[in-house]
Formats: sequence, structure tokens, C-alpha cells
Amino acid sequence: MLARVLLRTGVFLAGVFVASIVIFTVLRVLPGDPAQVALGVDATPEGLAQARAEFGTDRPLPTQYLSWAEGLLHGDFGRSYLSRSAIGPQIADRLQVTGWLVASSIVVALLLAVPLATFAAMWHRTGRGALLAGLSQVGVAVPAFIAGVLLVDLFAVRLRWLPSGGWVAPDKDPAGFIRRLILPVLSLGLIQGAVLSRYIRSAVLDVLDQDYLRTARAKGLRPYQAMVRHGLRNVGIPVVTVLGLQVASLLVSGIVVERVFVIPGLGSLLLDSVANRDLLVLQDVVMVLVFAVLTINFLVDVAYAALDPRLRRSS
Amino acid sequence: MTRRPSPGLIVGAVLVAGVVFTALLSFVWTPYDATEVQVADRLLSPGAHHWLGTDRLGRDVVSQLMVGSRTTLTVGLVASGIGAVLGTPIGVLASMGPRWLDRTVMLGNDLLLAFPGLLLAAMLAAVYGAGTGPAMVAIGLSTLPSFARLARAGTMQVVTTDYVRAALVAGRGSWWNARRHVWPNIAGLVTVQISLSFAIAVVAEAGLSYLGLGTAPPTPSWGRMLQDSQELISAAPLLVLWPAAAIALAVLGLNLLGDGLRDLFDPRLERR
Amino acid sequence: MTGAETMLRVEGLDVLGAGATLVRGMELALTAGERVALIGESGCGKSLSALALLGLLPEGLTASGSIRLVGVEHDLVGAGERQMSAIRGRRIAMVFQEPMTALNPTMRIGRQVAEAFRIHGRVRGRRAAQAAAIELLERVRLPEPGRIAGAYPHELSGGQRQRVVLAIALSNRPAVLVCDEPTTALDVTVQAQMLGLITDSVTETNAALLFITHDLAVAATACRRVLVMYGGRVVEAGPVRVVLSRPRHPYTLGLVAASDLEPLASRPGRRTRLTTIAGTVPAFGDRATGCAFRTRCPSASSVCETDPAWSQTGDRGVACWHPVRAASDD
Amino acid sequence: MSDPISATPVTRRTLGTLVIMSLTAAAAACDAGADPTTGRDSVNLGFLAEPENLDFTRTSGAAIPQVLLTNVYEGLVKLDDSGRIQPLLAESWTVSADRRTYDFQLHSNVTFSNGDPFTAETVKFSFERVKSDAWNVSVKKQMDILDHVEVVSPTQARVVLVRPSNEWLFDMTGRPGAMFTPGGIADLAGSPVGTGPYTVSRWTRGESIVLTRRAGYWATKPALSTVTFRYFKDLNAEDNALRTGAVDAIIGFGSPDVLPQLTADGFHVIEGKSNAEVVLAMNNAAGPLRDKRIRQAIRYAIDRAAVLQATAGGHGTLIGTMVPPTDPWYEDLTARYPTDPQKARTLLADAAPGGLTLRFRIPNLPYAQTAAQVVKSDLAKVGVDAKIEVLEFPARWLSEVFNKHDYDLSLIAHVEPRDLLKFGDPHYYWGYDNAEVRKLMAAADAGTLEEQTADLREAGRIVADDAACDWLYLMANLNVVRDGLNGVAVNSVGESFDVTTLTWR
Repeated sequence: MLARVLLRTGVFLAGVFVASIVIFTVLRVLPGDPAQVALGVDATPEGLAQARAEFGTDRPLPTQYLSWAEGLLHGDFGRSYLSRSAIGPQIADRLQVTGWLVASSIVVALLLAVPLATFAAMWHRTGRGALLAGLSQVGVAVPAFIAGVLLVDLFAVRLRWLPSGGWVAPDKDPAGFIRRLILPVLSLGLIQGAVLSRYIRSAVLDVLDQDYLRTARAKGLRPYQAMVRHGLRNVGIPVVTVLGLQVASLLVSGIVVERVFVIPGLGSLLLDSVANRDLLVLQDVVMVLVFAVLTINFLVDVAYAALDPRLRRSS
Repeated sequence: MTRRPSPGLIVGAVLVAGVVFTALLSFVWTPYDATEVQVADRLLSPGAHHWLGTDRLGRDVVSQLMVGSRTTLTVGLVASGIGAVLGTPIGVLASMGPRWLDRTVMLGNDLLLAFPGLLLAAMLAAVYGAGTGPAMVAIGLSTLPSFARLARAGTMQVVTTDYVRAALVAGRGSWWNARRHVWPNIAGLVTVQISLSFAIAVVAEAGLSYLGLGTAPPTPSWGRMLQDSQELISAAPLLVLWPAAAIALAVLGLNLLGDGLRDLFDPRLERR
Repeated sequence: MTGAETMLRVEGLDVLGAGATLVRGMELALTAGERVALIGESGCGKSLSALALLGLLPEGLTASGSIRLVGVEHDLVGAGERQMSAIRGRRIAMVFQEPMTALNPTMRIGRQVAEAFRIHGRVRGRRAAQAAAIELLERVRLPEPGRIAGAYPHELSGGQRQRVVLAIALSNRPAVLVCDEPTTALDVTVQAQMLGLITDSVTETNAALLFITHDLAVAATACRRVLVMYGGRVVEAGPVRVVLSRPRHPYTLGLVAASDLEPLASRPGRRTRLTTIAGTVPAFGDRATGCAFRTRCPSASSVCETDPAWSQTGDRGVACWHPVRAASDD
Repeated sequence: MSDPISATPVTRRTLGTLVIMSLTAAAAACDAGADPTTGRDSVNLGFLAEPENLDFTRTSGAAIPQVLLTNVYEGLVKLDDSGRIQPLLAESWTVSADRRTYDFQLHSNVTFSNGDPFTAETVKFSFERVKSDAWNVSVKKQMDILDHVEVVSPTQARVVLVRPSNEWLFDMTGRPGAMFTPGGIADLAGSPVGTGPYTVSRWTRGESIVLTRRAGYWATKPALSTVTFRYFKDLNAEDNALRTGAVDAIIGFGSPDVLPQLTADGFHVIEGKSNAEVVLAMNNAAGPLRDKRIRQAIRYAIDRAAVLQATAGGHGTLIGTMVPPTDPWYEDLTARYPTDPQKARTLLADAAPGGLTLRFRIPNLPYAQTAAQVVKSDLAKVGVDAKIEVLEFPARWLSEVFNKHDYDLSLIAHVEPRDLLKFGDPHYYWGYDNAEVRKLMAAADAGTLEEQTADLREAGRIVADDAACDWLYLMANLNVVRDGLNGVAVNSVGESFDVTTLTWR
């Protein structure tokens, strides 16, 4: 177990390192000078030189990489070339927003997917099962942002039940926070729930075929009891893997959904920094997102071992 | 026993065939020129002349949907093509090559997984500017790992079988083996993956166009139609609904086709 | 045989599925303490019959006929899930073939055994059930039962796991124990110990045992009576020693010849020819009417295209148009 | 000014008319800016395009002065709704006979939001600071003709220019005229300190800026205590926010096609003039459009009424040159190039007999993308193939088109006041170079107001005749406002959106 975790940690750290180099390299071939972008049209050559010195973009690339990476290690994300404000606190704010969004969506997706998939699998030869499987297929086919656009039109604009978007911090206005969270979380959670339910359904079907489930029923457990007591944990093992991938894909569909619902999360920051060519912000946001995905994969690996006793003492 | 195609497979195949047919038809016939602006005819409701109405520039919606299906197919084909053409050989080589190569390739693969399509697209858009090209490359790269993984697993399965071992012992090279044994074994799975990646690409293209990082006007694309008309959702909700429905049906078709084919190719996974 | 109480009576049991009859007209009666073997090649319907007894047929398969179990008012055929789950594990229990997969890999052994007690309310409370489980593990002769109770299945050998499965089956002292190839997956040395354990346990609780195997030697060791199954039908039945030493059905003869049961071969000339039985067991869907074995039978004739009737003589019976002549009877 | 271009259709402020002003004053006098039924004294306003930071001395962009000027920062003078210069921190001023010396009489008892007093020293500090390295955006050039500032007394400042200029005083209504205090410039990007009635109390990046009314404002205090500027990325989200009550008004409304629904739903539309000319920019300096005949053909080919209809639902004004009707030198030149595809074809047959393909590189702004597709369709009808290429705004469009001049055709709204003058700059991105025009403009700057008007009118005519660009239309200043909210400026002529006049009634 320990050796496995150590090995995985090593792979994870190496991944983060390589990713940082890839991100830096790709984004530094950007045509266009951050100083030029920051100063706008007809900036003076002296102004540009001054800005380049201020940003440090006049230094050789390896030096720039090292100082960037060193900053990151200390939690210093640098200052935006455009807004001149520190990027770290901004990312922290945005990360919190995106964190709420993604975490709530995962919860909704699971609440939806687990029962849906379990029933769909247990009824899989019946009409009800086919209906559930069909519903999840349709759910998968509708992109989250389209769901978002339609949900806003129905629940916010036509029915006036919920706000169309925006964001308030949970500590400032808890009710407003929840009301604003509902529609974006639904548009992400419903779709991801549909995707997840298909994986869970096939994991459940796999487990249903397993001998130990027959053993459990031979003991006298009813099918549902057998599934709950003996199946779920085993279903969990493949599902955790998928869930890891889902969180990654939620982070990404979140970008589009944040745009639909005007939510100031990491996604909006990413898109703004692309449009503005706010290079360092873009670099930092991409790094944070990639780091998040890598961390999730790493945690999934560790969780895998926790769920599956076979992996614990194997090495 | 002969395996019958599942209803899902049939529905999927019909939907996909419908999109392909529409795209092909649009080369020879559309009701109107899809890009011709007729300001006098703007925002018409569905009717005898314009079956699904016109948009705010007076362009015929049916014609735009038809020509838009070409964009959808192009993006899907190129993106899943990039994934398949690069990913499959990488997976095969990794599994047939030495262990260190396999390890390295798979680590690289995992790393690529950490760069989801949209993130890659945003990075490429920042570097090369937004457009269909960078979008397709980004989506393609993001589907690559799934192909590599699949090809590797499929190859492993074959390489460890006795007949391939025998062939290796008999002095046949890896290349011969790959062609003779590996490809037939993984071809079906790769086909399935192409269908599923295609669906992912269609969704991604729509999302990118929605964000303004995808297909640029005046090329009709379903994602763009959606973005163009969404501010009119209260005035002309149908204009949003048509492209949304087109995207959803195409993705549904591709997913059903992919799942159905997988059931057909791989009886172990059959679920119906 | 001695007028002991009948624990299980099966009459006219059919298993139907996908438009085919997979098990046809099975008749079986088990008395307390009786040990009966059900033999045949794989695919002949042995396991399906056993699963039908517990009401655990795979989805899409249905049973008809009658299965009566001692102490149960209703027929097990057509009983609801609620009724069946109250019976399974309590009045009729089963040991499966594959010990490697029969246990939940993510649950500790002790809990899996204890659960069997708790489901039927025989032992209440987590601690009491755990203690009972350890005691039971000891009874199936597992070393260090306390340690094993805290282990996961993957930490045990195949033989140990099969003992755990047996312990689970025995936990509620069932009236009938069904063992489906319980020793097939085990090492030869472990097989004998396991067999001994099963027979001893059954003797101890005076339960009836239905022992499914394809291994004639195992059947001969463990059981008194044997049923030979082919193509979904019981083709021959009788006391083990008699049936195996003087088979009357050509299929039984073939089985015996193909096995290593040395003294039974009365016709050395035929033995060499039938060391293996030519052909393979027909697939389920392909069974038409008539004797299922006729496609592989050396003495098949046109009459074999109709179903042979069951002819019972004394304690043995056979279903064959051309039974092997008992000329060399002792 | 450095940002002739706005991401938003029209997002500039105007002051209210004198009538509205006096109403506001009366309302404020009885301290009743609040909604009489709900007691509401706050308002949420919807905008597109958020400021990147709050420092317009070092960051370009129209969004910063939009929220800060007049509301947080004040200058000596301001523009009124009809585009005339009015006093603000200066009570009055006189101009010397040689038109080089301005004597400003300042209001006394003016303080900054950090408590610092406003005096003639402040004027000297602020103006000289524009000329220093502290400012690095290009509007600082407007201060180049400043010779020096003399502190005559605490309430009297004398400004001496290098040469006479009509433009200078006008420019002082914008960013370079804003007053700063030495004690309030430590964090311009995050905490601006001005003499205005509001301070920035909260800024949620990516979402909103909250202005709070401050105590101790020198003039009549505004009616509303809290004004929130909420920023949206697209028109639909903004529209939804309005309908669901998240904002009370949208300033610079961009989807005219939904106006009928909104007016039925308890909103009213305020349609005024802006100075946002939607320009079909042509590269006069390079490529095929150096040929005046081709530029003329393009002007004849385009149906501007259709462009206006398709892009803005008809809300806007057709103009024939780079002059909005609110400028004194406006003149209706729409008849100079009527839509005449046949004439366009004839001109093209001479100038480009082999057919013509143009690179039409546009910003990814909604109105630009819509208008460009109509233009493309019109040009196709006369045999010109305009290949649309969409560039993200601002970064890529600025770098490719605006800085590198790498385009044939482009399309963007120029919102800068008096931007006709850009045709006097041969290095500007459309590369128009006409000595006569430059001469007229120089004379206009130095001459009397009458001379200025006459000279610029002439320059406008020449530019139009030369087909230096095509002026598609002048955007209407469309504000959609919840019934009950009053005091929203009708026209948009300056750089700020003035919230001091808003009241609930």
C-alpha cells in the first residue's frame, strides 16, 4: 500500500512538472507581446520597454520559466500584465466559485445516477429498464450548455422561479447563493448524471453477473439487499475511476456553463484571459486546472486502493 | 447463434445516416443559399416558403442546418481521425515494444488526459487564434488517449495469445504480426471508438462555437446558429431549438451507433 | 431408503428458456441424511437443476413442475422472491463450484459468514454473530479462525475459501445442501479433505445432500445414490456402486469408460474405443425430441428419435431404447 | 484618446438635460431618491465589457472611464447631453486673447474621498502627472500641448498651452482632465480616490463593481446610495438578468429584436444619440483598396439601411461621414453614395477586371459579426469576394488590424468623441493620408469656434467623397430601463456613464 502510494505520488509529481513545462512552452510561442497588449494601441517604444522590464518578459525563456515555477511553488502566481493585480488571490476566489459548482454538480449527478443506474441495470430486460437507459442516452446527447440555455429560458425568464445567473458568496446571502446555484448545477449535474448512470449501469450489470452476488442470494438475501450489501462497494471500484474523469470533464463543461450563467469562476477567468491575451493569467489558470485534474487522478488511484482490499497488500 | 442488431443500433444508424445524407444533399441542393442575407425576410416564422423560418439576417434555417451538418461532419471526422490515426498506432507500438516504451507512452497518455479538449482549444486559440482548425486539432488530441488505451489493450490481448507467440518464434516480425493479427482484432473496437469520439467532437465543436472559439461566420455551423440566436430565445425560441435539436439528435445517433456496434463486436459486453 | 423423512421431492421439473427446454421431467426425492450425486458432462443441465431448486435461475429462464421442501407449506416452483429468500440459506443451501469468485472480494470473511446468521435471525447482534461465525469457521476445520474472520477473500487459498463457502451454507443447519462441483477447482490433495468435510457435516446435521459433479470417483466416494444426466434429462439412476459398475445407459457406460474407475470395465475391447465419447454435448437450443444421446450413441437406431420411456426396476432405472445388456451380471 | 473602439454598442454617458438636472436637485433636496413605495435607494445596471482594473492612467479600455469618470473622478469641466462643455470643479474660466492661457476659478470646500482638499495645487499635480511617466496610455498625448500650470491662489489655476487648441478643453472632459490627489494614487488599480460623489466599495472581478455614495461630497448629493455596475459576457445573459430583475437597466442595449417583448414587460426604452459610428474600415494604404474607385464601388454596393435593420433592428441613424448629428459640424451626407450595385459593378469592371477578393478581418463582437455578413452578402452581389475572418477582441484584433494594419476590410464601432480627427493621422489603421484634410484640421484646432465648425465640416465632406471608409450607421444609444427608474441619460456623448442623476420615482 505504502509503496504503491509512494510510486503514485512520484508519477503525480512528475506529471505536474511535465505539464508545467508543456503549458509554459505552448503559451510562450504566443505571437504578440504582452507589453503591447497591456499598453494598447500606439504605445510608445519606451513604454513598451519599461513594461517588458516590469513584466520580466525581456529575460530569456528558461529564466522566465524558473521564476514562474518557483513562484508557483511558493503560492505566488505573479501579477497580471493587464490588470497589474496579483493573480493568486483572484484564482483563489474563482477556484472557490468553481469548486462549489463542481462539487454540487457531482453530488447531484451521483444522487441522480446511482438509483437510476441501479434500477436500469436490475430491470435491464424490462420496458422500464429500457426507458431509463433511453432517458440517460438522451441526457448524454444534450450538451450541458444547451441544457443551461433552455433551463434559464424556462425557469428564470418564463416562470420567474429562479435567477438567470450571477453569483453571491454563500456567507453573504445563503438563500441567494442556493437560488443562483440551482440552475447551473442542474444543467451540469443532469448531464453528468446521465453520463455517469451509463457507466454505473454497466458496472452494476457486471456485478450482477458475479458469483458472490449469487452466494449472497443463496444465503437468503433479496436481490435489492444483495445488491446494496455486496454489490455497491464493488460497483464503486470502476465507478470511482469514471468519477475522476467526470470531475475533470465537469471542470471543463463548467467553463461553458459559467459563461451561460455569468458565474465568475475559473472558466470565465480562462475565457477572459484568452480574449484579452492576458498571458500570465491564462498560464496560471491552465496550470491550476491541469493540476486539479492530475490531483483528482492521483486521488482516484489512492481511493481505488482504499476501496479494493486486493490492492492494499499486494506490493 | 446469429446476433441481431439491437433497436438502439438501428435507431443510431438511421440518425447518423440522416446526418450524412443531409450533408451530401447540401452539396447539390438546399432550399435557399444558406449564406445569402435577405434582410427583408428576417425572422420569418416557419411556413410554406421557409419550412423552419429564417434567422435575423433572413437566411433560411433549413438550408443553414443542412450546410451546418457538413461542418459538424468535418469537425467530427477530422477530430476523431486525428485521435484514431495517431492514437491507435501509439497504443499498438506501446504494447508491442519494450516495457519502458510502454510505460513512457502510457504516462504521456495519462498526462494528455489531464488536458481536456476545451482547455487545449482555449490554449490553441490563444496562440493561433480561434477557428475551426485549432478546434479540430484540440478535440482530436483530447480523444487520442482513448484510442491509444484501446489499441494497447486490444493488442495486449492478441500478443499474449499462442498463435502470435508462435509467429514471433517462427521469426515473423512485429510489423507482420501487427498487420496479420492485431489489426483485425482491434479494428472493430477502433470503429466503435471513432463513433463515440465523433459524438464528443460534435458536442465540443458546438461548445467552442458557442464560446466564439470555434467555427467563424459566415460558415454555417450548428453551434454558431445556436450562439447567434440565443439572445432571441424569448422573441424566436424556435431558432434556438432547431440547432439544439440537430446537435442532440446527431450525438444521440452517434452514441447509439457506437454502443450498438460495441455490443455487436464484443459479445462479452452485450447488455440487451 | 429406510423410511426416513423425505426432505426434498422434485416432480416433473422442467427448466425452460429462450424457446427451448433445458431440463426436462426431472424426478428426485431426498431423505434425511441421504447423499445423492448428480453426474454428467458440463452443459448437461446439472447446475441449472440445482439453481432451479434454490429459485436462482438466471434471468430469462423459468422452472415448471413441482419442488416440495420439508417444513415449507408451498411449492418452491412459482414461489415469490420474498418466500424464496426466507427459505434460501435456511432450509436449503448451496455451495458453488468456483471458490475464487463466490465470496465478496471487498468484505471481510467474518462478516460474510455472520451475515448468513443474521439474515435469518438465528443469531442477533453483530458481536454474537461474529462469535458464531468464528465458531463455525472452526467447525469447517479452518486454522486460526479468528484471523481468518478478519481477512479478505484474496488472502485465503482456494481450499480455505471453499470451506468458508461451506460454512456459510451450513450456518443455518439446512435440511438440504446442494453442492455444485465443490471440489473441482481445488488441488487434488485438498479435494479429499473437502469431501470428507462435506460428508461429515451432512452426517452431523442429518441433512440431505445433492452433490453435483462430473467426477465419477468423487461421486462414488461421497454418495450412495447417483443420477446420471444427459441433454437435460436424467438418463439413469440407482445406487452408485451398481450404476457405475454395471451401467445400463450407453452414456453412463461411456462416462465410466472415460474415467479411471478401473474395475468397472467389463469389456476391455470397447473401452479403448470409448475412452472418450465421440462428439460433444449438443447446445441447448438444438435439442429436438427423441433421445438426446442418439447422435453420439454407437447403438442408436431410428426408434431413438422418439423419447425413450423411464423403466424402473427395483432401486435403479434407465431411459434408453437399447440399454446395455446386463448379461454379465454377477 | 486612445480607445476609439468599444466592445459594447454604445456605453458612454451623458449628463442629463438641464430639466432633469433641476428635477434631481429638487428630489435630492427632500432626500427622496428612494422609491416611494419600496424605499429602494439602490440600482443595478447591466453592461457588457468589464474593466480589467480601475487604473485608466496605465490601462486602456472604455469600461474604466465609463464607471469612474463623473461618478468617482471629476474634472474641471464636463460634457452635457448635447455635447457642450460645462463647468464642474471649475466654477468658471476665461480664455486669453491668444487662446493659449486658461484661468480657472475653482470651487472651494472640495475634498477627495480620502479627505485631501482639492486646490489649484491639485490641478497642477494632476495635469503635470499626465505628462510624466506615471501615465502610459496614449491619451496622455492630449496633454502634450500643455506648457505649464500656475497656482495663482488655492482656488485659481492658470493653464498655459504651447499653442492655441479647441480640442484641449474638450479633451479635459475625459480621462486626462480627471483630478488626482498625491495621497490617493497608491493603488489606482484597486482603490481609486477622486472628488466625485461615489466611491468604489466592492469589486467582484468577473461580476460587478459597487459604487457607494460618500459623505462630504462638495455638491448636491446624488439620490441613490448604492449603484452596482454588473458586467455580462453576452447579450442573452444580460437580457435574462433584466427580465428576472437582477438588473434594473441595461446601458447600451444590444439586441433590438427583443425590444417589443421588453416594453410589454414593464420596461421602457430610452433611445438617444451616441457617437458610435459603425465603420466599414478600408485599408487606404495597402492592398487593392488603395484604389479610390474600388473604395467607391464598395460604398455603392452596400445597402446600409439593410445593415442597420439586420444589425440593430433599425435603431440607429444613417450617416454619410464620420460625424454624428450631435457634433456642431454635422451635415447630412447620406445622399453622396446611394446604394447602387450597378454603379459599383461599373467601377469594379474598370478597377478590378479580374474580380476581387478581400480579407475582411473583423472583431468577434456580435454587431460586427452580424453586420459583416450583410456586407459580405452585398459585396458578393457585385462580384467582390470578402473573406470574413473573425479575430478575438480586443487582443487579436488590436494586434493584427489596428497595430499591424494587416487587413483589407474591417468593421468596428468607433465611439471616441470627435473621431473625425483620426482621418488627419496618416498612421492610423485605415492609413488615410490627405494633406488638405490635415491642414483643415490643424486650422480648426487653432481657430475660433466658428472657424472650427466650418473647417471640420469641409474635412468631413472630403473624407466622405474620398470613400476613406464606409460609415454604415450611427448606433442609437439604447438603454432599456425598468419603469420607475428615472434620470438615465438619453444621449451618449462622453466617456462616462453618469449615475448621479438616477432616481426611483
